[in-house]
Amino acid sequence: MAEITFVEAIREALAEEMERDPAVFCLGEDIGAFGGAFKATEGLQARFGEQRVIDAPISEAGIVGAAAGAAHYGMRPVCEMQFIDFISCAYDMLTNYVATARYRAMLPCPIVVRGPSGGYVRGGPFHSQNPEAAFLHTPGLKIAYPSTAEDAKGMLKAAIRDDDPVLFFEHKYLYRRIKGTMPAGDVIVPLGKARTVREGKHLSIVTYAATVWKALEAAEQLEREDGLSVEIIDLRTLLPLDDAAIVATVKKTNRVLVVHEDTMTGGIAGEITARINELCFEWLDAPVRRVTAHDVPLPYAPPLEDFVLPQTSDLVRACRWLAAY
Amino acid sequence: MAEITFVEAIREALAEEMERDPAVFCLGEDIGAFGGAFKATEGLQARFGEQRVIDAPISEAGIVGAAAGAAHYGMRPVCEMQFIDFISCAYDMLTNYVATARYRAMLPCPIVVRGPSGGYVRGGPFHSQNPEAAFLHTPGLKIAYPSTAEDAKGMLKAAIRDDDPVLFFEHKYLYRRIKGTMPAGDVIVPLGKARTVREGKHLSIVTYAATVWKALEAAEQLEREDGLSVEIIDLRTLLPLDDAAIVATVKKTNRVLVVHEDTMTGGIAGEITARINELCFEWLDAPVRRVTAHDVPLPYAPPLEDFVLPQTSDLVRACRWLAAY
Amino acid sequence: MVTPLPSDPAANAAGLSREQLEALYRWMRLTRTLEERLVALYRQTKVVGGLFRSLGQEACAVGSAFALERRDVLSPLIRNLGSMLVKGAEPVEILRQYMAKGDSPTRGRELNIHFGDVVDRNFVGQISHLGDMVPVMAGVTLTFRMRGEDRVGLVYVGDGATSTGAFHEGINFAAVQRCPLVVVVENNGYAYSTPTSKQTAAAQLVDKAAGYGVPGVRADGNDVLEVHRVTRDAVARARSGGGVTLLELMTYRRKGHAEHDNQSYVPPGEIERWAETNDPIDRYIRRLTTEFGFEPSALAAIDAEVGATVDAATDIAEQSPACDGPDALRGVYASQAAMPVQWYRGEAGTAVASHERPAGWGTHDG
Amino acid sequence: MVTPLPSDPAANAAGLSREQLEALYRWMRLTRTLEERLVALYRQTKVVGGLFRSLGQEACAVGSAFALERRDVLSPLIRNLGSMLVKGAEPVEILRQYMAKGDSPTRGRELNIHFGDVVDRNFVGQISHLGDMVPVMAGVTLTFRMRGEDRVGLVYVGDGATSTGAFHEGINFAAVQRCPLVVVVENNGYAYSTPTSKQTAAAQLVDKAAGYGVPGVRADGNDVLEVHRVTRDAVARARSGGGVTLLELMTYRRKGHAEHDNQSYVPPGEIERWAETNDPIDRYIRRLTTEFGFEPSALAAIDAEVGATVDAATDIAEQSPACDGPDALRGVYASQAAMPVQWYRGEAGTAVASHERPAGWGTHDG
Ligand SMILES: Cc1ncc(C[n+]2csc(CCOP(=O)(O)OP(=O)(O)O)c2C)c(N)n1
Ligand SMILES: Cc1ncc(C[n+]2csc(CCOP(=O)(O)OP(=O)(O)O)c2C)c(N)n1
Ligand SMILES: [Mg+2]
Ligand SMILES: [Mg+2]
Repeated sequence: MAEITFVEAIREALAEEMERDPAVFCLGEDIGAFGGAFKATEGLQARFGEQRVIDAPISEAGIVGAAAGAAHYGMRPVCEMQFIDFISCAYDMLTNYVATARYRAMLPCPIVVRGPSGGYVRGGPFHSQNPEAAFLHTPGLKIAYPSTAEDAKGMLKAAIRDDDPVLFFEHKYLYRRIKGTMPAGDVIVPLGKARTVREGKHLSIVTYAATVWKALEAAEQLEREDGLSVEIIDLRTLLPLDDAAIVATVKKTNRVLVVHEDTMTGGIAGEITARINELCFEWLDAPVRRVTAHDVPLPYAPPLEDFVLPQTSDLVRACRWLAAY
Repeated sequence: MAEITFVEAIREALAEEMERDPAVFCLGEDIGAFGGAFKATEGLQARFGEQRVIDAPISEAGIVGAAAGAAHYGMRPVCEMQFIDFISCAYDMLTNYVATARYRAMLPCPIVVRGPSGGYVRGGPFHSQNPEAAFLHTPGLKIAYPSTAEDAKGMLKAAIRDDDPVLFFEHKYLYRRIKGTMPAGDVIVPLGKARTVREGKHLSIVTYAATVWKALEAAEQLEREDGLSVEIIDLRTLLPLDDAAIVATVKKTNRVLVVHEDTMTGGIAGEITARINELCFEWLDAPVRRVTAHDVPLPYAPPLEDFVLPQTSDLVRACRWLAAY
Repeated sequence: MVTPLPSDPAANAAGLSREQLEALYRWMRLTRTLEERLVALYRQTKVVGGLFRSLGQEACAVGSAFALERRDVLSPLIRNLGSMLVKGAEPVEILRQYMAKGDSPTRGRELNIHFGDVVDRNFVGQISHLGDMVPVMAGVTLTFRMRGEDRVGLVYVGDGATSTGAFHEGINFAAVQRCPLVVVVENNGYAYSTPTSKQTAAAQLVDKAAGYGVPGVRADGNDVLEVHRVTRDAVARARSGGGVTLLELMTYRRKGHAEHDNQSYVPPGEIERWAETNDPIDRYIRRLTTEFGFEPSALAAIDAEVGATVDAATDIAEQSPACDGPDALRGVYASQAAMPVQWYRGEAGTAVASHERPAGWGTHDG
Repeated sequence: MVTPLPSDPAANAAGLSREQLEALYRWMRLTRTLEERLVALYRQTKVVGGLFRSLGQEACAVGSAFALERRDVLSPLIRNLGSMLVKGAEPVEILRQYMAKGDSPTRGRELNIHFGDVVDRNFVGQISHLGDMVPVMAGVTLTFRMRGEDRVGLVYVGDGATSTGAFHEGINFAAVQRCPLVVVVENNGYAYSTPTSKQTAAAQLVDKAAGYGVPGVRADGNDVLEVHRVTRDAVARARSGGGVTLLELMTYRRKGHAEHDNQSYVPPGEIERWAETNDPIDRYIRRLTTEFGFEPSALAAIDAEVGATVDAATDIAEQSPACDGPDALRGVYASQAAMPVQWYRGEAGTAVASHERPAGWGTHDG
């Protein structure tokens, strides 16, 4: 099978799910004839028609609300945020209406809200965001954030079939840089399960999305230069978190670095640290440490963005610190 | 000096600041002649006029955006959310426009967004929320959440004079239940400083807002029944967090329980646990544990709400667990 | 005695059969009687949380909902209890909900009339955040259009809620997509304490219609037959592919925003004037007896019947069990039976014992 | 040769002096020349991030901003580079900003023309989230009304942005409060790839005015004098306490949403038609030379002057230093010089050494 890019994997998942289930349809800004700002839906309108690939007005709350209503009546809407940064305009609709629908009124609300997220692309403060932490404390939502093309496809299929609302973040830095070979047939990658990217015995890096790749670079450098064996866990799903996978790696290496691209304060690493503390405190031979972006809005100029975001060299230094502790 | 309630303390702070500085004005729904859903602004319009106590249409994003614009041009707007649950409608405006204003465009944006928050009042999922965690990961914002009438007044004055945007949460359960004696004169309680509610030596409870009072009940019971000496830290300001106060209590008692009314996953306790881990891991004689609401939208029926929210008995059990560890 | 009208709709001005005219009266009376019962229960502190009235507005909810088929979908707000009754909500459900009973439609999760049924009777459970139901109903009706189903939707918003961004995004979306949706602006003069003049500078809320490219109709919201007529036309337009209609129903909120509100902000005499001269039930009784040949006794019989229904429902609801705490952890996710209970619930001793530690714990240098 | 007009405004149809007529031409020419220079720099990969053009829309930005006083406040969007120039933004600022230079107005924090100056020249730095500037400008102008200052505001929104909730909440708020605000809807036919017909079902966007209770005026956005005239009237109304005006300026986006966009979605010939028959600069040149007696040579002289200005600014901007990484931690809070740098930056060894431990650490049974 030929390799395809991350964004092509997204497109394949959408096409296959729309093919499989007539209830699946796409809704978003410029996703029709134009195929979306990143071409994730390219060709879908030509193939499935204007009824199933709908160009919406610029109204994120309207789009998400409409998706919820359709989902109540048996549809499986997939909403695209042109950039995930604009999901903030649907924050009320997602946290108050969508997330609570099943609990407060027994309303089925199987929607997917997907879009390009993340930095390292000189996008500035409004085209680089990582909104996962803003939704982590909303019971009723699920949050997926894949790092490979294979997971992007398999998890998006799982998200579309999931009976609960799923926020699906696609790191735009990975869209065309990362390629993968898709398994033959209708393969689902279940939500809620982390992936061991690399086995290791001295310390563990727990991360997700684009920083998985930085963790790999760091691990290889540390193996070469320090003879350190670093295990890497890709969480893949952030809500619910895969506690079992986190605990297993802590018990194995006793040293953990939690890494994410989002800012530190209030970022997901805090929750992960708390869980490690609660579930396997006694196995820790060093404090759980975090490598994240600095606590500032993400600036756009290359030297500034590079300084603010976590780099491979930061992971290397932090791992050496943990190993030396 | 006579005792006044928490909500009267809020009103006094607003009146004194409006008296002191003509740039201060209030903006919100039904805050004028009616004095607001909880009467926090009662009498202010009669005293300061319609220009300085403005009844706004039902548009939280409009209210917060307008406040930001006014702040750019020298005003000090104080916005009321009728219930803090509706701040979610201004989430984009707060996190993208307001929080970044100074950083991205050198725009001064000294606004206060205040309103009644919290549960224990049978308010159901949309009149009981604790939104602090949703804003914790937004650099540029400050978050205040007082637990006493004295702090409510002194911190609101500090918030209004602060040159940065401040989210000011007022727990509605405390509005009329809690009284305090206001110090004479123009007394400010600075943001960013925690308060030691009760000295203790066996373990520490780190909390804020309504659960400070549950912590006190628990501490007294534990003193009586178990001879345990429990220290209580009221964080008061959640962004920025008072790391020094947190570290000091950990080093003193070596056992910490972090308590909040908000749900657990993605709640602020995660961030606090991570910081304790990073700053004073070696002083911990037990894992940092959390007592919080269960991870569900807050239901309204009394038996359900009581089951979901943290109760004094929960704090007592958790403290016994920590002490016995 | 006056000979009763034949059941032939064509036979009277309203285009309604005697049964239909009677039904409209029964629904309005049931709405008012049920709300009055709720007030009594509220005073006995049997109602948990706030109580919202639609006194004087019953014609808006009843007349509009009466224009829908069972398969059509309704999105009510707190002032639209009457519309839910018309769509099949049972008084006992509403009483249980208000009393936070364990067998209430939301099992105690939500308040007052925040509940729905999208499986059979087709009304959607509202949330508090105003305006949000408009995009939701745009999506419900988009679905019907996409699937070619002969169904329409009706969503209410208050005069105040028209200021929300969600209202704007929702009606605009529905208009562009020509969704079969009727948007009813129930203008009762106030949003909590705020008069409509402080909510918008527009001369009338129906003036918003042109900005969305949809027809707009303003009607007397206290004339149930007028409300029904304009809604029926809008529903017909939606059903025949004509898309969205914006209706503005002029009415008046005679009670406070909720039971606790003393309405200090209302100009003296305003409430009384509406009560005396423009009560929707009084007005309808006059028309029924004068234009449509109903005997006062026939209406009195309905009142008695309605009273008995509410009494019976109250007895049942009062017997209903309270909610069970642990049930609060059920139903957040489809895939999950219940959330795990917090670690510290149960006995401290067991909690400590059950906390996992490494084999060598105690000697282990953490 | 034609005798030049006197500087007396009354002396010509547009009610503008020769200097003013000339200025309008210069601003439009500068806008276009500067954007063309940016395209050149973009092709040389000296521009960081996307490049947004206003080709064919220059009259909207220039004509409207020209109606403001220096004390008045402007809120530009990405298509309104020309309006910022009129308000005093320097070409070198824009070039530095697009090239992410350390001495750019935002010190590299924000992109393209996302910057402002509320101290002296009075234009507000926009954010990407469409619609958000409308409530902000409602607040700016509310302030002027509250303080009794003789100042007005002008905010642009695109046809697409009129669909946002923020636009709705902002203009409604401003209308109710009678804020001295002019809301300019720049209708260029597209929102990225979406034609206005898929953005709204309204026949024209100006039809939204009635729904907010404000006057609405639709004008030819490619006739700079027409744009100036309608804006001047709206500004005068705002200044005299008349509140909000909604203007819809009809124009056309001849380039893609951004430089990368190939406009595959545009019907063949549409762009060419606008370019040939309805270019705002060509049209203005015709009027200047025929109606107002300008010599082509005079305009050519301005073009040369503008070219020289842009050349000079480019040279300076290219010399500007790049941003300095650690500066990224400055300016998030007023109270704080800079955010602390992350713990792992710097040497691992020192980091370990500097990590605090209890006195008895090592023996201490944690
Ligand atoms: C987004 C939002 N903001 C504020 C509120 C608080 N609130 C509840 S009802 C109400 C007034 C509603 O007025 P209107 O829309 O006219 O409906 P009515 O009560 O008159 O039927 C307000 C402000 C809310 N529920 N939602
Ligand atoms: C709230 C929001 N949603 C989506 C976007 C992405 N976006 C940027 S520009 C644009 C099109 C804007 O069209 P229009 O308002 O007509 O302005 P124009 O580009 O035509 O000047 C979109 C959808 C955004 N910036 N903000
Ligand atoms: Mg109303
Ligand atoms: Mg446009």
